[in-house]
Amino acid sequence: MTLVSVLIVAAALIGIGLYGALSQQSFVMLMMGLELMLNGAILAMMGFWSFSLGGAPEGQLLAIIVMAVMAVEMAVGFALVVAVYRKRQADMTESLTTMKH
Amino acid sequence: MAMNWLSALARGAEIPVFAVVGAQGLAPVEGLRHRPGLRLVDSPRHARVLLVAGAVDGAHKTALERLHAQIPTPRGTVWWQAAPLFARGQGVAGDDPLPAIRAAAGADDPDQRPDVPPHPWQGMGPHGQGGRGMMGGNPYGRPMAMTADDIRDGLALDVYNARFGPFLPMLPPGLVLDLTLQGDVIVSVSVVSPPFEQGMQGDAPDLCAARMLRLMGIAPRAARARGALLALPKGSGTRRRLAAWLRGQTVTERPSPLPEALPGLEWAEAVLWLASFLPSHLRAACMPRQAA
Amino acid sequence: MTDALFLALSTLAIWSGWRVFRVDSMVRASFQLMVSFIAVGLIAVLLAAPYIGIATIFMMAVEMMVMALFMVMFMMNPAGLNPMVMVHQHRFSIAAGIIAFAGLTAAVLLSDLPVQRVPEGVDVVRNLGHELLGPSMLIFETAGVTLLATMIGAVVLSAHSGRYGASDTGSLPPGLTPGGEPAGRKPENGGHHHHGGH
Amino acid sequence: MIAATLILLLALPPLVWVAAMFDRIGAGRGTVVMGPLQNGAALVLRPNTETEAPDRLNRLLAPGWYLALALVGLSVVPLAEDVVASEISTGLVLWGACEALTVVVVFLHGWSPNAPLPLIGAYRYVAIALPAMLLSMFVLIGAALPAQSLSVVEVVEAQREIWNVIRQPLGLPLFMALGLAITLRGPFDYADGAELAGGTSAEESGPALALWHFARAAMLVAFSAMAATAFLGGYLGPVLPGPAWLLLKTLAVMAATVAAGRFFVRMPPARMLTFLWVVLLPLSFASLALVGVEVLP
Amino acid sequence: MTGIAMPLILVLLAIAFAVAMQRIGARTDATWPQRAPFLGGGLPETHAWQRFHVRYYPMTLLFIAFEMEMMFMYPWAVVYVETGPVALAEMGMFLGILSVGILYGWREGVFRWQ
Repeated sequence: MTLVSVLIVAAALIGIGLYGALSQQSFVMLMMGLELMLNGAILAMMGFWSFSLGGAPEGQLLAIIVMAVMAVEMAVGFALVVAVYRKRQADMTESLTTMKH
Repeated sequence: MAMNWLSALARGAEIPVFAVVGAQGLAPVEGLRHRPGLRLVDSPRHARVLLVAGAVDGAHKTALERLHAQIPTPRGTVWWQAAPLFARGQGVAGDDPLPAIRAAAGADDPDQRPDVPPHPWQGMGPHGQGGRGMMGGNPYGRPMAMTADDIRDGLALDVYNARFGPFLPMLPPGLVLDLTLQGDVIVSVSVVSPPFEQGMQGDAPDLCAARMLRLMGIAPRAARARGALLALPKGSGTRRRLAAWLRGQTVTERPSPLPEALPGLEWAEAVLWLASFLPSHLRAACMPRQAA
Repeated sequence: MTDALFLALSTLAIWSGWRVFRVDSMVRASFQLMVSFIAVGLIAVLLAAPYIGIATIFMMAVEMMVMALFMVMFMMNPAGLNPMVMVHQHRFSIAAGIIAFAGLTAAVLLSDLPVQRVPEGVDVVRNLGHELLGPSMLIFETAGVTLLATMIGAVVLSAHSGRYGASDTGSLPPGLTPGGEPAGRKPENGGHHHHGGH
Repeated sequence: MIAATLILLLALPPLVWVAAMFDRIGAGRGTVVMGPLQNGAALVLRPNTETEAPDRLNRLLAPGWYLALALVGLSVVPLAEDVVASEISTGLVLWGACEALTVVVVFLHGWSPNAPLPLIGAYRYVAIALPAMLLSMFVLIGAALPAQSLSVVEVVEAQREIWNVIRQPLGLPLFMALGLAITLRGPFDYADGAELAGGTSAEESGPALALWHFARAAMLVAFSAMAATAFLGGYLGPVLPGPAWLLLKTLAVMAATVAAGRFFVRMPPARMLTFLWVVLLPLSFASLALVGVEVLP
Repeated sequence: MTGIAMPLILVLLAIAFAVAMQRIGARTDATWPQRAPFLGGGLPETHAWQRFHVRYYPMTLLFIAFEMEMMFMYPWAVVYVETGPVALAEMGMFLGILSVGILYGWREGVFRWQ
């Protein structure tokens, strides 16, 4: 286990997450892609923290902040999904763009 | 070797029995609850023996056969003070069904229903399994649920239409309801057939209270039962009626017709509401048109 | 030992991350993502971050549980009873994913990363606590306010009946085709829901 | 570490048996001692049932995950001074993770048969178990304050002077609420209740059902051991050796939990939800604040 | 660091035990009527899996935001005694802020069935 190997795993997670976020039609699946990218980001961050930063507490704090961002993204994202579905009965990213009436 | 050892151990086990309560069957089944040697279970999946207690009319024959099929094989059937609706198991006329249940625990009835899926489905769709498109077809023999309006929060999500009963243990025995559910909230109700006649014994306050408390997860002992009232909303009818039963009084309130009372209630509330009326009153409320 | 664990866990993280977009059942998808998070959390423990690692597991278990509830609520065919593919711009996305992976890997391999390991025997949780209550106190309290704002925002957006009546009064569903008939709920029902129950 | 694990694995089946016996005491049936074994053997010999289109993998694995979580939860409990199966410095957080994953596992158990009653049970359980988990987190943090550590070993050592149950009298009852929720018992049993004919396990039979009951009892053992450790001083005590004290305290908590599950009544879920957030959660805040004020020098 | 090895082994053991146990029972090919979901003799029209109308979804959103505070509380607990009354005040303030959210949610009725 070296920094390079950890970062490559993180890169793979970010790559898969990007693929998911770009390819999925549904808004909730898109959020899954984003979460997976953040997962990779957390891993990369912890790798740097452990191997390069000598355990500076800011690194851990940053990971917590990323997780808080994730929670906020999820709460607001789902609230939006509910609100949009209630008004328009749509959960697709594409149908959102066609709603201009 | 291990198998023999397990079987030897299993020989002393209590026989799990799923009791189908027919007319006049409520009080006798209640009496079985504390008999050693058997255990009443809530689902046929957990049972070894199907016990039909009290007369079940022929209209429910198919339902009974379905229930019989849902008991994992090997299974046995006992008809206790009931005329057999199909040729499986044996009948008991006397007061004690236990010997017959013991005998049935060694029996193996074959299925009563034909082995066909609810809808034909194999090879119907492009993937060979019944579906065209995302929601179409009958994958695995049933269609998928579709969206409909909701009466509470305006999110039009899927509705679940199903026939509940007549032998669901948490509903009054014999009551068959066609329910539309959204999540666990009842959206619409129609009564297909009323609960069975239970006679005077079925209306006894202690029996009614015991039934209701069992649905709330405790055994009926006075000291505990007092606290049970706190679990129900203050001023609600269910709380008032349970309190009356716990005092040993008879409930005189009559239920409003089910299709008006149940919609909007969550499943647990609806079950408690149904259990909080006398079986005879509930039966009367379900059959005004037939009487007239 | 550590290397073997790392190898197993990272394979698990990547494999289940990939499965997220390959399974038909939405419940499986959410919990595959959870497995990926758990694997990453355990790797973080291997990286000498016992608190962040385990806390990731417990936070993500909860978040993915909620994720599963919403996935099932809003996705068509949530259990994947009919096989389905719900993707757009597929080739482009695959390419983007691969390019992102390749680019990041190249950057990692080419750059000269500083090396400074976590010293042995340091209580990293205690350091984090001091950081939170000391220099980063403002971040901590700001997080509180942000979370409050999130809570209020989520409730306002998602709850049906606010103080000013139903939130969807007078709204129309969109057509399935541009300019077509409103889908699903019919407009005449739009503003007349019965608010029963309480 | 390996010795401790072996002890745990050997001790778990008898403790599960004892838990099953507690369940039968006072239930009005005979054969308290042999009953659980006989019924278990009979159940194992019955066939597993199929449902129409189940999620087979999750259905197969759900009881196993439940058992796994019980084992992992149990493994952070120190059996005696310096004897603990999982030497991890954040044991309390790991226990919290086991709680959170339990909610997921019970949900999966109800989801996978593709049948209405299990499905309703699973969804109701999630509603109640999530906030119930918050309570336990607060009271466990209350137990971590005097120890100044997240390690369960340190939490026990910090109780040499005075047990946490005295520092934090509300802690144990609130933690018990969580215990009832994760072992699917009594007033918090929204998953497997009678009003759903067995809820998430309504469609299970044979070994799958037996295993689910086994895992449930194992979770009760794990919870009781954790409660005994966090609030009753774990292996600490005079005269008797440490593990004996832990065993006695675990059995005491187990009996109390079983009794509480029988004593309290299950409310309709919406009412319970409000009760959890509006009454019990502030109580757990208060409990934490109480410890906070006490441990300040 | 390798403290996670033992929990992982335990997980594998439990899973292996559970899978082996479930292979014991007698195996029969279940018939279609036997596989139908239990509704007391009644039958459903559709599969039970559906876009399930969760009735407490605003509560879950409130919950995931509120639950984040746990991430901050564990490290806080470790240094609490060393830091003294300041720590109590800071966490009191933090929880106070979040409690406002809960009170607001309560007033908006998120803890009821929607």
